[in-house]
Amino acid sequence: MVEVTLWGSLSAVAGGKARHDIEAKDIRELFRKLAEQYPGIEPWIDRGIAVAIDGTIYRDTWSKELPKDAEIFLLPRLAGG
Amino acid sequence: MNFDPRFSGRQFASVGTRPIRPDGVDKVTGRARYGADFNMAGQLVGRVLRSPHAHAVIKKIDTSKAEKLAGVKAVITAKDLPDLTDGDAAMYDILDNCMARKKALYDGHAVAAVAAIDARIARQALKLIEVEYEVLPHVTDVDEAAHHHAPLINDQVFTEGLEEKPAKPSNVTKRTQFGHGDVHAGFAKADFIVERSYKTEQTHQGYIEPHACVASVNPDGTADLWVCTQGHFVYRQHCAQLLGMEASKLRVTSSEIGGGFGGKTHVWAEPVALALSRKAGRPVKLVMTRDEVFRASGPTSATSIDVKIGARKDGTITAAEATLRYSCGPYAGSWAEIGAMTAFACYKLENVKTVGYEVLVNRPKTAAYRAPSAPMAAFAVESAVDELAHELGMDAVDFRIKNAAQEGTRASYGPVYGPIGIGPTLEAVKHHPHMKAPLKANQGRGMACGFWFNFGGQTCTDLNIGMDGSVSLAVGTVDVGGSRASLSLVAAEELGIDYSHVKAIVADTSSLGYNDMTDGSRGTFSSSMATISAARNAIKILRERAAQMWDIPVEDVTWEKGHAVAKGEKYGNLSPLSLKDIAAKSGTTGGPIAGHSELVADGAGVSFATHICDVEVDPETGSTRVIRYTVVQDAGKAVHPTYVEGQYQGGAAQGIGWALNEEYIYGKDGRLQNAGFLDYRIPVCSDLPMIDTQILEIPNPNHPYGVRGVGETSIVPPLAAIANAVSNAVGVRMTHIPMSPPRILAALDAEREG
Amino acid sequence: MRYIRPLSIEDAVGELAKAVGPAAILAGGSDLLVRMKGGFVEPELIVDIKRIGGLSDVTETAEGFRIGAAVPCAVLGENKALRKAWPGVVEAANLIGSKQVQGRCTITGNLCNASPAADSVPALVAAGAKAVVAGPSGKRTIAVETVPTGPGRTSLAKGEIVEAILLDKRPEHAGDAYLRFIPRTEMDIAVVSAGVNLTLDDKGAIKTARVALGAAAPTVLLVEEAGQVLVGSKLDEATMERLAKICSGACRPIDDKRGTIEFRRKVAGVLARRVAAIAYKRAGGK
Amino acid sequence: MAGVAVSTTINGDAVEYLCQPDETLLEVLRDRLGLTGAKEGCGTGDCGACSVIVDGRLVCSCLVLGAEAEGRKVETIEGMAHGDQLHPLQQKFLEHAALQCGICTPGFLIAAKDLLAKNPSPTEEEIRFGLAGNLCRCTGYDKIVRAVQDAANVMKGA
Repeated sequence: MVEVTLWGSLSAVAGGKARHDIEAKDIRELFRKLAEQYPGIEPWIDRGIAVAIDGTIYRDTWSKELPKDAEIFLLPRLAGG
Repeated sequence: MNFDPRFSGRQFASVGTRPIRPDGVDKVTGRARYGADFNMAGQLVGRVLRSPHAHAVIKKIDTSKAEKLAGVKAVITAKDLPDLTDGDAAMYDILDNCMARKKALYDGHAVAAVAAIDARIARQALKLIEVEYEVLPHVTDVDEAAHHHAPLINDQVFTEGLEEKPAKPSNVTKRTQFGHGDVHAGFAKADFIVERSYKTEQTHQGYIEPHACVASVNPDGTADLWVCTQGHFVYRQHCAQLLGMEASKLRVTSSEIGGGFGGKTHVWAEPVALALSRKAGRPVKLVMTRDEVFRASGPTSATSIDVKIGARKDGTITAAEATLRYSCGPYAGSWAEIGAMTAFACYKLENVKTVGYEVLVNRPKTAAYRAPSAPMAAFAVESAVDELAHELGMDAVDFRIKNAAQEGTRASYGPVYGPIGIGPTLEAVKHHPHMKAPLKANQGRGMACGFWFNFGGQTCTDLNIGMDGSVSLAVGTVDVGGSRASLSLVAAEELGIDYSHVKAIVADTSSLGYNDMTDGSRGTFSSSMATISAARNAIKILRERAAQMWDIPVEDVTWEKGHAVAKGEKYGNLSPLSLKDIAAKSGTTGGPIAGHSELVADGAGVSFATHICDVEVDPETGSTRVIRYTVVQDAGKAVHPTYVEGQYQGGAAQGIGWALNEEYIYGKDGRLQNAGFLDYRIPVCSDLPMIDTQILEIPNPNHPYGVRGVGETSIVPPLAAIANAVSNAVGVRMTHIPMSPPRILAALDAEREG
Repeated sequence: MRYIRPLSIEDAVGELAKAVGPAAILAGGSDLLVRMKGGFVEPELIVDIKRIGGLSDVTETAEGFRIGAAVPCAVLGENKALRKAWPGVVEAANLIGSKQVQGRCTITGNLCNASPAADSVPALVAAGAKAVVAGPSGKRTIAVETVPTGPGRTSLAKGEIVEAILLDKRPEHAGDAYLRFIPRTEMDIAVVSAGVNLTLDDKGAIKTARVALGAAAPTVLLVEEAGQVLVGSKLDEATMERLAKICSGACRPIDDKRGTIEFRRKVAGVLARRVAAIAYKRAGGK
Repeated sequence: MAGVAVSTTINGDAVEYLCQPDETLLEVLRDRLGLTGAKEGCGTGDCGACSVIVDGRLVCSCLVLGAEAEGRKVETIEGMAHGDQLHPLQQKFLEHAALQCGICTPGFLIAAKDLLAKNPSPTEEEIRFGLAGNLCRCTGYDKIVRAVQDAANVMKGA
């Protein structure tokens, strides 16, 4: 079980709740479980969600494992210049 | 692939040195080939017809006269670029931006295009295309557009991110929110509160090379595209999707690129060139004029930002809040969102809230510009922070040090920071001699901080070792400012050979696996990671070959300083084999030696900078000159320090231009009035002083050498640093960027008149 | 479209006079080629006047200087005698565009292009320069300020060419100067500008004065009242204030991408003061 | 539109070409003669990327007609090095990393060559104003100015 925090706008489509306890071993499973629970999240995942694990932002490494005691924060995927 | 990206704290032999770049001689002799320097036999000239209206329904386009003109080989409109985006809203916007479908949404929006045997005939043909417009009311100002009575740019847009779906459409496409704690409670604890509104005008990346491409579509459906881009793989995807082609049949070659800064991250005219070539059956060269670059490529957002920050007497910030409105052009974007994330990223805040609003306007589609959205937010926040320090009677640097984020701080955008550089840059500034240098009358000093995320992303690299022991490195991230030198250094470092034996090139889309763009300061971070991985894979093969040559088990062979070394007492008589020795025998030990790497370079390290700036203001004219400038920034690890300095200096210079003179100026008719380098005033050589730099190296734990990105952060602090310097010089707080002479003089006059 | 390169002024005038469609004179080309590139003009005849005898020379005569219509501004800056006699005119000419543009642009072109913001024109007007006009009915010499009649419009008739600019020989105790305001340090068009030309009497009081403003009205302004206020003074503070006030008041500027009405008015006065002080010093005043 | 026959000298070589009356020297160099070292950044004389030297004068080739080159001597970036020997300015630009994207570099080198020919010992301010007609968006000019200073020193010593 990991505790995941969603940024403001995403929490609006996740039942208005920012914090979620989810049983997930990696980013892929986290996204799948979130989408199962809140179908409204799916288009956001398609558009891109970045996952901060202990402050380090992962954008594409869906195989990244989620350590039990890690700080996990979902963020929008951004554009750069 | 078992690549370990963790920082290892090694000693460097090549990394950190400053050799001459591999593409240098071509560039000082005029031989380097940029977008417009390439030609194909039988090529036609493509030209685009653009809307003179800011907002108009396209009722009818008659191309028949143009088609009849001798020498015209193809005329296209939106009909020739049918919608194949299959519900992908972002791609549909790109398509509509390449060629207006129902409405022209800004002055300069493409409505038709021609291909002709020369430029004169193409120009004539454009004049023969008859477009019937129904002109609609327009809006170009971000605040006016956000107003409920503003002309609607897209009546299908209902603001996202609100608790309830709104009943009426609006130009505000999205609301986003970030933060934590309780700002109301925080402000209640504050002894001092600063609250102000700020505006920044729209600026352009101002790359000196206009967009240019040569497109050639063959009758069998295969095609070639030569183009200046920050990401040829992304251009391939976009073009293939928009034209209904298989990606593998479209080979995109990135030319040398004459600057991008975010502006060459998505397609503008390339699908048009391909569609023209497809229709004409001949290659088409399409080069934008400077006027077109300004009117119809992607500048940054204009913004309107409200900031409120409160602090206790002891200098602790108790709460911080910002509302940010960013213009997106006529298509939805996420620009305010990034502003909302970056605004307070430098600080340790218990209570923080930022809200972003994305606003549609009748201006060109906003594109990324170097740390997109961050400079405007930093301008507003760092101006307010300075003012608050002043009210508290605290030194501006000390106040920031007291409130700076550090390892373990929850960032205002959500996660908790690892090791970061904001504190060290502030300490370096505090002790920098620049801070103690004397100032004269009408001179003032300002400082400000800046933050940028930095990105990684999909990356693919090939490293081939020739029989003579020299190394060809093929990367897929476009080199926008010397990365081939940095990546050659990294290959040399990892292999343990001299830099002079490595030659890096940027491979085309048919020669290498997919690579994300060179954006988000990712070029050196990502491709160096992939290069290290490729080199390690090559070393594995080199060890195997040495083992063969020695006829010993590969487990007994290690790689040290460019040599295979047989480990153990029993091999005492075996001299190490150099990479060159092994390469020379490769033909009989198993053939070519190469290392490949495909990876997602994730874990880019966030980056912070603090800038110091001295200005002199002429109180009678409002003219401002930057007389001294210092950049302090964390690079993680500077692979080629000279080019890192170059990034710091270039970002500062762009920021200085933005702060003082650069802006898009629209007339009441919604037309851009300054679409050229004469009146869109980027800094010239005599406008600037030398720009001093100090590179800090706080290793990124997620890169073998500790590399963070360096390209973007340097444009974040200048707007505020200069505004703070002007305030300290002449006592007026400038809240509108650019601080052009008329704005400063008006502010001074208002101050003098009380 | 035709490009011709006549060798005499008569041939040039003849070609221009008989041209059916729009015709353009090419000297430096720094305005013409920009306008052609932008599609604002499409001449059917381009008359390159650079091979016409004498048009590329600066000559010192008994009356002063004759600057041929095809002399690039960079050449003016390299002419020591001209720089000494008319430093204000030369510094104005050397502010147009970049070094690259300097190698091509001419003060005659700057005058005939008739931009209200032309840098060399306020200095020429202040200097009392004259233009030698060649045309189908012969030659005439006119004050430079009578050439532009509005933005992009001149008093020249069809077939007429300004073949030279004349500057008087300088008396003792004379000085001129030009200043403009631009947002950057180089490469901009003047937001507002001022030229002043003075002569002093033996005691250092101003004997004659001409003050001209650029980018302050549809054409360059010769502000006679500003000149009058200087006469008899040694640029004391009260005179300077009156000068600034008169110049600000004389402006009839517009709001545009380069500046506001308010800004132009104010800075016209500021520049007039500053430029008068420079001209006064150059004339030997203390 | 009648073509204009032009005989000129480019980088010391006699060259003949036919061009349209409204064709710029920049277009002729790039599109007719294959000399693509001069770049079009603006086409209006505001960026200096197309700088060439005509009869000893630094000009923007976008503001010169191809027809005007008749009988002139044109110098472009392609003629700056002597064989395989780079001009000191070219060498110093490389050593100082005075280029990032490099699109402005040919124009800067030509302008700097002209500057040093007229003023072999320029001050920093003279370099900055002397090169103000050349826009660079990457470097902030710092390393360009230093490269020109260094090249001036080398050339004086030579």
